[in-house]
Order: sequence, then structure tokens, then C-alpha cells
Amino acid sequence: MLSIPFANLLTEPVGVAHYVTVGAILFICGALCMATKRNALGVLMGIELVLNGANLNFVAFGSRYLRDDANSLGLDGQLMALFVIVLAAAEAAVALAIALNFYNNHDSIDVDRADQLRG
Amino acid sequence: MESIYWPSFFFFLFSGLACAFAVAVLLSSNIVRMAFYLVLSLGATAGLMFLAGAEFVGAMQLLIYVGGTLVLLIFGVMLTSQERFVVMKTWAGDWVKAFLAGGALLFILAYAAFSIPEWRGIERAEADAVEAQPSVTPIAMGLLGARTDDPDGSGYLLPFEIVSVHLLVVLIGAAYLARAKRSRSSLEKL
Amino acid sequence: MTLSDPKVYLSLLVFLPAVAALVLAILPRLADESYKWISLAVTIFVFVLTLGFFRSGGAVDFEAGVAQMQNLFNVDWIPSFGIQYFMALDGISFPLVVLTAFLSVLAMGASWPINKHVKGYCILFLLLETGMLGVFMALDFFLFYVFWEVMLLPMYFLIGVWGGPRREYAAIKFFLYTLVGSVLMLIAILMLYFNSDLTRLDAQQLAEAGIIKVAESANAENKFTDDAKAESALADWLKSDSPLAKRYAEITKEADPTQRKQLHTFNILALQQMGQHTDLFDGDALWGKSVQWWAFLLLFIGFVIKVPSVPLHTWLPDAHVEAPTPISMILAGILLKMGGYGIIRICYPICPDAGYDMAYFVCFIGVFSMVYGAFAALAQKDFKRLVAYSSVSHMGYVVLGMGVWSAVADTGFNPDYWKMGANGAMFQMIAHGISSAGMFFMVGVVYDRVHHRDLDKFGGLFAKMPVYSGLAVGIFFAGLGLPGLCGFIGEVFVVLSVWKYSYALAVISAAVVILTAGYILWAIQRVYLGAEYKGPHGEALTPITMRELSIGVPLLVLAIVFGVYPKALLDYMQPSVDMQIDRLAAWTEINHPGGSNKLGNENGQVADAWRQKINALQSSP
Amino acid sequence: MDPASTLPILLMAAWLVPLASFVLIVLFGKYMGPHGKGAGYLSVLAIITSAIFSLIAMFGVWLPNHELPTSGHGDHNGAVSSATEESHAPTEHAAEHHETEHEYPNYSGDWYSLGEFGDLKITIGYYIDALTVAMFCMVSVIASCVHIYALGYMHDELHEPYIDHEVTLSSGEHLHRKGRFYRFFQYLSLFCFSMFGIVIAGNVAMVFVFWELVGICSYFLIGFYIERHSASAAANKAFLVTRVGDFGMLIGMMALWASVGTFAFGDMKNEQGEVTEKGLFSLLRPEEHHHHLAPPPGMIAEEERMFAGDPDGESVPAAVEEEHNTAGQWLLLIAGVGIFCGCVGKSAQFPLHVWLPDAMEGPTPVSALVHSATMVAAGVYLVGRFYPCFSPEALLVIAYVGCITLFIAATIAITATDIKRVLAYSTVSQLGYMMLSLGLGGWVAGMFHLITHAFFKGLLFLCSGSVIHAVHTNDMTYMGGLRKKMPITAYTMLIGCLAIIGAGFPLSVYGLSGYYSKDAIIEQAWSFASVNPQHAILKWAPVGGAFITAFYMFRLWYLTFAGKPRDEHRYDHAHESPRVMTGPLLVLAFFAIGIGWPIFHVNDLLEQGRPVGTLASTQGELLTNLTIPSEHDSHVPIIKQPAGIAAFSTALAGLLLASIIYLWRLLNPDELKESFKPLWGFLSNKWFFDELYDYVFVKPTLVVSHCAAWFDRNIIDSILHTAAAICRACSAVVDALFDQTVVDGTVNTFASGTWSLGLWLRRIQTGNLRQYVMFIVIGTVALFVTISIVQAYYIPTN
Repeated sequence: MLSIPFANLLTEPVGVAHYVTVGAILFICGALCMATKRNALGVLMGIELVLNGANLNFVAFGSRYLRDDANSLGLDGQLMALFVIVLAAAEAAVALAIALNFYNNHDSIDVDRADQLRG
Repeated sequence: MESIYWPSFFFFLFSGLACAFAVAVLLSSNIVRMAFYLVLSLGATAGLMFLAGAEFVGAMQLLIYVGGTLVLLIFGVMLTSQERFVVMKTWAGDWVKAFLAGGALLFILAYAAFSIPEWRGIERAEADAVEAQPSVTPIAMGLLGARTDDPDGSGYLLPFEIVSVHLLVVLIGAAYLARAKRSRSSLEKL
Repeated sequence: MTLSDPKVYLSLLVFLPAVAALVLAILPRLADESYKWISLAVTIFVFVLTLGFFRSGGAVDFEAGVAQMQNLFNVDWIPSFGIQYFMALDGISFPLVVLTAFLSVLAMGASWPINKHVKGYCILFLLLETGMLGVFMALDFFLFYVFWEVMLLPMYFLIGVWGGPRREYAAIKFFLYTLVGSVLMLIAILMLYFNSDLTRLDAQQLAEAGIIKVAESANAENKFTDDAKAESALADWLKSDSPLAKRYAEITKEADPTQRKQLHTFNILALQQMGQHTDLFDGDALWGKSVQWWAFLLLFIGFVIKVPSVPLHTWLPDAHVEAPTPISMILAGILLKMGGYGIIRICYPICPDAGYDMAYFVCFIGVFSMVYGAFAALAQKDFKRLVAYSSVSHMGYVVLGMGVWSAVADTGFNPDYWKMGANGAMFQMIAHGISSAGMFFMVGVVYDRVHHRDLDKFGGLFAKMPVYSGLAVGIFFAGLGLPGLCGFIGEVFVVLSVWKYSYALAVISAAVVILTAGYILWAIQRVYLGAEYKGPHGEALTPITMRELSIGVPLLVLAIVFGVYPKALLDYMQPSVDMQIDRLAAWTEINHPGGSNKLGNENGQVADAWRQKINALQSSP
Repeated sequence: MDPASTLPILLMAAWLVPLASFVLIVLFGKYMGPHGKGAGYLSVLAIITSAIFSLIAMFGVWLPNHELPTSGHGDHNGAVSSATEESHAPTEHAAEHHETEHEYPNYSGDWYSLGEFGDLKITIGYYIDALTVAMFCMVSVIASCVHIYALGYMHDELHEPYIDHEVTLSSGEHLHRKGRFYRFFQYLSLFCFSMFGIVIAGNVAMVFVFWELVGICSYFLIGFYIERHSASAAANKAFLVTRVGDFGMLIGMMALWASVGTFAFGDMKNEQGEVTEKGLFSLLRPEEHHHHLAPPPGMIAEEERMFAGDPDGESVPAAVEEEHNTAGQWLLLIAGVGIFCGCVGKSAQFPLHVWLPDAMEGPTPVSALVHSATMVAAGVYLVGRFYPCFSPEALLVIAYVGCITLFIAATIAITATDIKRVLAYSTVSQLGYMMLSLGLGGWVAGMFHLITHAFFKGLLFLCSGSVIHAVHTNDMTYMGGLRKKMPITAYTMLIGCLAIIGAGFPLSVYGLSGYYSKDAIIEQAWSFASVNPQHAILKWAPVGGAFITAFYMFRLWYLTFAGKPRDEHRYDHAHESPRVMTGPLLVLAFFAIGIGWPIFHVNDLLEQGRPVGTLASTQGELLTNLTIPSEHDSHVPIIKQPAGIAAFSTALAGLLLASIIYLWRLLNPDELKESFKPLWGFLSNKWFFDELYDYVFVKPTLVVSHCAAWFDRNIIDSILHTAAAICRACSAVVDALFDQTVVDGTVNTFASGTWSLGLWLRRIQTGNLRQYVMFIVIGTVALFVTISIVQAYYIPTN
């Protein structure tokens, strides 16, 4: 019974693929966030989401519960995730500082007004 | 009919929350709400991490992201708002393009993820047999350069140090960049 | 990594000017004077370093009376091509190195009147010094070539930027000539490289080439133990982890000699051994001539351009006339010597067979340059041009002296006369380095004052600048070859040695003494003697300054010292030159026992008669 | 005192003291007293020290240790008797009377070596024999006199400023300059050093070294008045002409060097007195060969080697008959003639005599010391020193050169009116006598004449200097009657004139110094002619020369001192020279009278110095009918008496002729000049040698040199420029045909493509952050798609 593809979703352990899919969703939300928000802080939040999605993948690939092959990243995945978190924090600090500066200079945080790099 | 495998249940719960709030972040146009949804999304992700057996990472996720980074963000929101919670509309065309591209990417990623059999998960019995191992100590040792879990693996002392220094530099740099407004007048002088 | 390590000492010596140039380049802007002072200090320091070789007993010293390479070291540089960072000093290169350092100091001192782009000038000057020192010390052909080119470019700019009115023309002419020479040289280098094979040398020869190190033997007489020692040193070397040794071992593992690969090398000493002891370079190359014939010809042309010899000399007068005074000093004093150095260090020992065939050609080139240069000098109206042509003439002695291959069957393989010629040539190089640098400086002193060099518009300088004129006359007489001054020794040694080789050339070369005296005395008469100065800016003829004096006097003093006591130089130089000539004479005896030299008869009867008679003479009371 | 150890030291001291003086004056001359006056005293002190050392060497060391030949050769009569006893006939073969060889003491050694190459060695050493010591004494004594004399003569140079009346500046004024007193003495000291160096030299190379050094001193001294163009030109001429001779000398040296391998004169001995290295003399005249000239094997081999490449050469050894072994003789001849060429240059022999008269541009003391007494005699000295190595043929060349020279120079002296030039030509002529004598085998006669001539010619020059000092002109036509004004000068000069013409009582032992030496030369010439009748000209030339010598010397004296003054103004201002100048005149006059007297034993001393093996008469090997007679053969009465009478009578005739024309005025010299006008013109133009050389050598040399320079500029450089132009043309063609179309086209298309692409891409670069993010996303998708396509279709799955 329940030959529908997702029938055993709740009875069987989930795999890496599930996590990866969630990570992908988070990533794409973040990316789209960056692509659509005009507020610099929104863009920043998009970045956080993207990083978060990636982080989730790291954790998933390192987890012993999710896949049975010997290629598990093991602890390395978690360590990577940790580094990403730290770097994300650092990035957030810098980005905020940039945003503040931008705001100081333009009296706005609309990224569309930041177009000095136009070719 | 087998009983519900609770970890899967929680996975779906947290993943649903995380995705939902992420989409909310995307769709919301109010910067303060966005920040709020982001907090929730990140918190849910932390739950996913707990589920994957990465307690320490999950905890850090909560501490640093939810506790630290977001506070930072909210500070940013408060410091830069020229009117009260201003709304900046995005062009409709941008939305369309964004969703097209994003959907395509999502499709590809999900397809790729499920196209590999090994990634679809392990047997329940196997999963039950996995002993829970505390990960804090191995992580700490790994960061200090001595791997306890994997004798052949390499430690992360150097990246750790680099990251520490990097953090320091970034903070100093951020502080410098975010100084008071006089930079503008001095720029004009130049 | 102390200074007592030759590796460090020699590298410091060579690269110190380059490093200083780099430092000057990145230093913030200073006053022009400071650049000059810094450069002067660097050149002086380099000179002091070369003087350090004279203290005997130190770890890095240069012992007089030793023929072999001293302070030898080699470090792998580009092991896949067998290129090494290989330097050493012997009696041939050591005097030239000291001369280079010495003249650099003086030339830097003579650079004071230069006020245009001083920073660039000093940087290029220092780079030039590195190139020159490197050429004389390098024993790896590739390294040699690199230094050769390193020296070329600064010279181009020094002439082309700081020169006279036709500087661009002169610089490009200099550059093209020299470039042609170095391209020919490069071809020859590659020919030799691809025909070389280290595995063909035995242990003793490898030791000679500086590749393996044999412990000093207590009694040098015992050939057997020496051989054994060399063998064991070879074995030790093969066990070491140097890439060269590994490849050597790998290649020699192949038992079948026809299947064996060749182990190419750029090592000049090893190439010398191959040239003299193997047939590696005897293969046909082109038009029935052997590899070494072509290599010799190409190298010789390359070097002879630098010497320069007629007819490849016309860059020299232009370059000299246009170059600023200190650069003329360097050019005449050192750069020309590289040609002679190349001939004696590279051409003859590596390609003895070709050298034997072409000895007459070489000598003829030398004599022709002597005569032609002297005649041309006689016709010049420009003071500096005259001195430049005198250089052509004087350097002819060098080529001639090196080429007098008189150790042939007809003379009983007696190498003494050739030794005399070669030593005379080497001496002449140093002597000419001193005298011609002095002459150019003397021209520069007066040019700085009156801004013209027209010989017909001088006169009476003796009255206005007595000390200067005295110095100048002294130095010009050194160039003339007056006994008691350095020019004489080299010239007379060379000329006296020529008769044994060819009496026709000897007579012509002796005749040059008349012409030399002619143009120098005539120039002195027109410039220094006479009642009054006939040109413009007569009021600017002020007496010589202390700076100029301190440049001119050391040159004259050296000219006198070497002229009166040539052994001061020969003691350092002669053993190495003699060893080289002895080897070539031994080579001739083995390879041309019958004597095919066109000067003698074919069957060597004369030589036998010669020997018998000499022996009889010596045995009689 | 052991001569072997003391002589070198003494002579070296004598040699080096002037060098020290030179160095001191060069460095500090300017500061020595007012206008460098102290330099003169220093120089004088130095040369007197040298003289003292030399005299100590002679009288304190040499003479006590070396018994002079007791057979009494020094005494003319004694010489005759002993010679007659030992050599029965002049034509006797030489090999039989080597028992007449006497002791030949000499000391040689090396101080240091300039270079050693295997067995070859070039050293600075010494070779001391009787000749060396005698020359040292002669040079140092004359030099002392001249130095002292110069203190007075060069006094003008102490003035500030010195006015040179012979130089007119472009402004029309005479040149005013600083005095150069010290400079003069500096050069004199250097000259003395160099001259001693030649004399003491132990080998040919060292001779050559100092040969050049005296040349350069001569150059400086001739050109002392550097402001005068004539002086600097004369200096150049002197140096260059002597260099031509040196060229020959170098060839000779090379020939010797390549064949014998040594330059040393004497044998080098070690502590035990054993010969370690043989010198030239013992190699060329081996002891086992009775000191007869025999080319060493090295020379024979070298000659064979030389001619081996030249089968048509006239000297193929096999072509000559057996009893005359010519092996090595040609090379020996080349070496000998080569060395002699150097002597020709230095001693102003024909054809290189042209420089010496011009050299009189120098101050008169220089003419006295350098250009008459010492330096020009160095050529003769070298011939004497090198004597054992000259083959008979080379000697014949020497004799002929000397003979031609003595005649030409004497004839030119007849017409000269410059007092110093007359003396200069007389010097050339006398040097010709010496060469002739040496060439004919008269070694002692030649060297004897060298010494006596040095004294009386030095005296003559100093006297002429004294005259010039008084009347401020060289031209004898402005002089006359000066003997009343300056008697010391006049009578010392008369002594000099008498000495040079060889005045003495014929067939006796009483006469002035020239009498002994000149008669000896003429006797030798007659002796030579008696065995070689085909060379009779060599017999008459010296006799004719004696006639001319007497004529022009007394012409000079009469024109200067006798008769009436021809220029009253100059005559009125003339005065006797100060004592510092007349003193040396008197000293030299004493020597000019007496140096030849037997009591001074100069002749004996020279006899002692005669190189071993050269006394015996020698047969030519290449010229088989040539015999160089033994010098002792000339002392036989059958030769001595007619020769003496001939010499005396010709000299007397010359004197008489001069007296007739210039003293008694029986014949008007101007009428004579008019009637012999072509001859007179020929002689007064010095046989047109200068013009000839100018056309034959100087001009062609300059033409060749201009050709060379022209060749450089116009041929070699043209070739270069043409090559460069061709290269440029080719490259232009290539440029037009290929580069600009194909290469440039490609490049330009590429460039413009890149440009337009950039322009297009530029539009994408909006600077809009959000757009960039979109690009990232789209790029990622594209990447994935591409990879999967590639994977699916192009990478084979296993």
C-alpha cells in the first residue's frame, strides 16, 4: 500500500538528499532574496540564508545518520560548518559596516543606487 | 505499518519551518519582518542540525547566528532606517526573472540530490544501530589539531588560527568602516 | 652561511651591486649626490671584497701560484637541464675580477659630472657591475650567457640615455653588434651542450671539472693514489642525492654504450675536458666541418666582436665617442676584456682541434687589428675616437698573443713561447684595462671643461693644467707601451712570442710600435704641447680637481707598478694560463704528432732534430 | 773587496740614485726652494753621488782586483811589438791564435724577473765587465759636469715669468710663462738613470727597456720648450725615428728569442761558481768551439723551420758547399742586423740620422749630455756589448752603414750655419766612425773613440752653449770675434776642436785624446782593407772624413771666435759665462786633452773588456771572401805608419783649408758658395732626406691611415647601414604584405571584436547588485545543464 512515492517518508529515516533539498531551498530563497531586495540589509539577509543552506549541506554530508557509504565527511563537515558560521558572522559585521558607510554617503541603503561600478 | 520514525517526523517539521520562513523572508518587503522570519528560519535550521547529530554546530548556529548575527542585523536596520520602516518596492519583472531562475536551479539541485541512491537514506535498523556520539570533544580536538575520530584526518589548527585572526581583523575593519559620519566631509575636503 | 663560504662570498661579490641597485630603485627620492655616494660606497665595498681574496690563509682567499680553480662551488640551479650556479676563480679570471671592481670604483668616481636622471644612472651602473663580475666568475655556460646579457642591457641604456649627440645611433649599433655576437654564441653554446656527455669523462676529469670533489692529496706526485681517490670520490658522489649524480647513475646503468643516453652539461670545465679528451665534438656538423669547428668559429666571432677586432670593430669608436666618460672607461677597461677572456677560457680549451686549424686565422685577425687600428687612429680628428681606435689596436695584441699556437711538431711541442704569448695577452688585457680607462678619463676631464674633442683645437694644456697634463702624458705613454709602464710588458711578451709561430706576422706586429708611437705622440703634441689653446671655452681650463686627481693617480700608479714589477700580476695569473697552454700542448702532441701546420714540414723531422740538438746541448757541459 | 758582490751593489747604487732624485723632484720639485731651485742642487748631488760610486767601483774595486793586460797593448809601441810577435801576417787564419785570448772578467746576475715561461726568462739583471765600469765612469763624470753647467745655463728658468722670445702668441706678444727649472733637472735625472740602466743591463730585453726610456727622456728634453712647435715636432721626430730603429731591434730580438731562448749576455752562475744558465755569448761562441761564432742548434733548427715553408727560398741549406756551414747563419744575420737597426736609430746612423740635428731644439746641456756624449753613443755601446753575436756579414753591414753615415753627415756639416747643428752633424759623423770601426773588427778602437768623443763632444757642446748664452742666437753668421769677450770658452772650444780632428804628433804617442782613438780607427780600416781589397772604400772614407771634420770644425771655430764681429749689437752684450758654467768646461777640456793618454790606461781597460773570442780574425760564412781581421793586426807598422800619416795629413789639410777661407779670408766663402751652388744647395738641404722621408714614408702613412679611417666610416659602416636599411626595407615589405594585412588584420579584428564585445558586455555591467546575483544564479543553472549534457553525451559511462 501507499505506493505513492512519499509513503514511507515518516517511517524510514531521511537521507542526505532530503537535507540537500532543504539546503537548496534555503539557498535559493537566499539567492532570490539577494536578487530582488533593494534594501541592502535584505541583501545581507539573503546572504545569510545562502550560507545557511550551504551549512546545512555540510552538516548533512558529515552526518552518520544520513548515509551509509564510507565517504561521509564525518567531523570535517561539522568543522567546515563551524568555520562557515564564524566567517558568516565576520562577513555580517563587515557587510553591516559597509552598509552603514553606504548609508552615510548616500543617505539611503537602496542598492540600486550603488552603481558606480557600471561599465 | 511501521511506527513513525520520529526523527523523520521532526526533520519534516523543522525543514518545513525553515523553508517556510525562508520563503517568508524572500516575500516580505518589510525589513523588520524579514529579520524576524530570518531568525525563525535559522532557528529551524539549527533544529535540523541537531537532528543530523551535529549538536555543537546546531548550538553554535543558535548562539552565533540567531543570537549574534541577527542582533547585528537588527542594529543595522535601526541605524539605517531613514523613515520608519521604509518599504522599497521591487520591480515586478525582477520577481519574474528571479523566480524563473530560482525555480530552475531548485529543480536541478533537487533532481541531482535524489538521483544518487546512496543519498536517499539508510535502513531504519542501521539508523537505530548508530550510536550517538558526543561531538563536542572531537570538534574541539580537531580545532586544536589533534583528530580523535579519524587518525588519518588532518587537524584544523591553522585554519582555526587564521579564522581567529581574520575575525579580529574583520571586527577592527568593521569598526573602522562604521565610524562616525565625518568620513564624508573629509572625503569632500580631498 | 658565513662569509667564509665561497658560495656566499662570491655570490655577495657578484650580486651586491644588483641588490644595491634594487635598493636604490625602491628607496624614496633622494638628492642626486646621495645616489652617487651610495653607489660609490657600494663599488668600494665590492672592491674591498675582492681585496679580501688577497689575505692568505682565510677560508676564502686566492692563493698565488695555484693553477687550479679556487673557491669553487656549484649549486644546482635548473637540474633538469644540468644548469648549475657554478662559480670559481682562477688566475685567468681573478685579475679581471679585481680589475672590474677597481675600475668600477674609479668610473663611479668619474660619474660625478653626470646630472641627468642620476638615480637611473646609478641603478644601471650597479647592474652593469654585477653583469661584468658575473661573466668573469661564471663557469656554467648558461650562467655565463645570462651574465653576458645582463651586462649588455644596462650598457645600451647608459650609452643611449647619457651619451653624446649621436647616442641613439651609437647605442643601437653597440647593441646590435653585441647581440649578433651573443646570438652566435648562444648557437655555439647549444651545439656544445647537445653534443656533450658527462658520462664520457672519467673520475679524474670529473674532478677537474669541479663536479666531484677530491680530497687534497698530501703528495701530489702519486698519480695512482690520486686516481684511486678520484674514483672513490666519484663513488661517493654517485651515492649523494644531487640530481646530477642521480641522472649520471641512471644513465651509466645502461650497459650497452650504444643505447646510452647522453648526459648534457653546461659546465665549462667539463666541456673543456670533453674537448680535449674525447671525440664528442668531432662529429660532422655542416659542410664537412666538425661541430667544434663551427662552435669555435661562432664563439670566436662572438667574442671578437666584443674585443673588438677588425672588421667587426666599428661599434667601438661610435660607442666610445658617444658614451659618457665613466662608461667609456668601463667599456674600454672591462667590456673589451670579456672578449679576450672568452677566447682564452672558452674557445681554445673547448675546441682545441678547431683552434689548431684556425690558429693562423686568429693570429691574422689580431695582427690585422693591430695594424688597422693604429692606422685608423692616426687619421682621427676626434680625441676620443683616437683613443677608441688605439683600443682596437691594443686589443689586437690580446688576440694575437692567445693565438700563437707555436707548440707544434716543428718546434718540438715546446709550449714556452705560446705561454709567453698567452701570458702577455692576459697581461695586456689588464694593462689595457688600466691605460685605456685612464686615457678615456683623461679625455673626459678636458671634455668636461671645454665640451669639444677636436684635436686640432687644443694645444697648450700643459701650461694651463700642468698636473693633469703630467698625468695624462704618463697614462698615454702607458698606452704607447713605454717600458716601466704596464703597456710595455704585455706588448713585448706578445710580440716576442710571435716569431716562433710565424715570422711574417711577427714582423708586422713589431712594426706597429712605430705607428702606436706616431699617433700617441702626435695627439700629445696637438693637445698638451704648444703655446696656446686654440679652441673655445679656454677660460674653463681650470686645474684638475681633487676628485679627478684621485681617479687618475691610482691608474698611473698601477700602470707604473705593473710596468716595473709585472710579477705582481703574473704570480697570480701565470700558473693558470700556463696550465691551460700545457694542456693544449699535450693535446697537440697527441692529436697532431706529425705536424700539419703549414709553417712546418709534415713528418716532424725538424722537431726530432730540434729535440736531439737541444738534448745534446743540455747534456754537454 | 770581492768584486762579484760589491760591483753590482756599487753600480746599482750609482744607477738608482738619479732615479731617487727624479722621483723626489717629480713629487716635490715645485716646493724645493724658490722656483724649484733646490731641485737643481738635488739633481747635481745625485749625479755626483753616482759619479763617486762609479769611481769607487773603478778605482776601488775593479782595478785592484783585475790586473790590466800586461802585454802592454795600451802603449802604442808595445802594442805594435806584441802584435807583430803573435800575428805573423794579417791574413793568417784566426783559429790558430786563440792563445792570445786574455782573461775576460765579467759578472752577471739577475735582480728580478719580469716574466718566466718555462725555460724562457726575461729579467732585470746586470752584466758587469770592464766596459761597463768604464762607461759608468764616463757617463757619470760627463753628466756631473753637464748638470753643474746646467745650473748656470738654465738660470733663466728661475725668472718669473720666463719670456720665451721664440714663441709669438696670436696676440703678437712673446710668451710669458712660469719657469720650469726643476722640470729640467727632473728629466735630466731620469735620463741619467735610464742611461745607467742601458750600461748595466744584463740582457737584451733590459737594454731595450732602458733604450726606450732614454728615448722618452730625449723626447722630453728635446721638447723641453713645449710651447715651441719646432721643439715638439723635433721631439716627436726623434722618438719616432728611433722607434723605426727599435722596430728592427725588436725583429732582431724576436729572432734571437725564438732561436736561442735567452736574452742574457753572460752566464748565470750559482753560489759555487758553476754555470747554471748559459748566456748569449757562450751559446753563440761555445767554449768547445774555441769561442768562435757558431750558431747554436736552436738557431739552426729555427732557421730550417723558417725556410721550410718556403722551398724556393734562396737559402736552402743543401745548396751551399760543404766546407762553409751556413746553417743558422741567415738567422744570425737577421738577429745581428736587427739589433743593429736599434743602434742605427739611437745613434742616428744613416738612414735614420735625420732626427739628431733637429734634436738640437732642446736646451744646450741636453745636446751635450744626451745628444752627443751619452745617449746617442748608446747605440755604439750596444753594438760593442752585443759584439760577440754579430756574424761577419752583420759586421760588414755595420761597417758600411757607419761609413756612409760619417761621410754624409760630414758633408752636411760643411754648410750648416747653426752652431749646434754643425756639432750635431759632427756627432753623427763621429758615431759613424765608431760604427765603422766596430764593423771592421776594431772593437777597442771603436769603444775608445766612444769614450774620448764623449768628452770632447760634450766639451764642444757646452762651449757652444756658453756662446749661445752670451749672444742669444745659434746662428754663426751673427757671431765672430768672440774670443776676446769670452776667452775661456774660446780656448776650451779650441781644445775640443783639436781633439776631434785628432791633433797629435804623428807616429808618436803624444796627442790629444782624439788622436789616439781616431788613428786607431783609421788603422783598423786600413788593416781591414788590406785583407779585403774589394772593400777599399772603407779605407778611404774615414780618411776623407777626417779632412772634412777638420774643415768644418775649424770653420765653426773661426766663424765664432775669430775675425771681426758680424753683429755689433750682440757682440757688445756678449760676456763670459759665470763660473758655474766655465768650471765644467775646464774639467772637460782636461779630459779632452788627456783621457787618451796611456797613463790613464783607458785603452788597456777596454782591452780587458773585449768580449771573448772577438779578437781572432773571422771568416764570413755566407760571404766567403769576407775576413774580419784581428784588431791586433792593425798595430803592425806596415799598416799603422801610412794610416797615421794619412790621417794626420788630411786633418791638417782640412785645418788649412778652413784657415784659408775663414781665418785669412784668402778665398771668399760667399763666392765659393755661389760657384758650387747646386752642391751647396744639396748639402744645405741635408741631401733632401727630410723631404724624401716625408714623401716616401710620412705622407703614404697618413694616406693609408686616412684610407683606413675612410674605410671604416664608408665601407664597413656603409655595409652595416646598408644591411640595416635592407633589413628595414624587408621588414617594411613584410610589414605591408603580411603584417598589415594578415597579422594586423587578425589582430585588429580580434581587437575590434574584443572591443565591441566589451562594449556589449559593458551594458551588462550595470553595477547593480541584484542583477549580479541573478547572473550567479543563472550561471549556476547553465553550468549544471552544461555539465549534465556533457556527462550524458560525451563521457562514456562504464
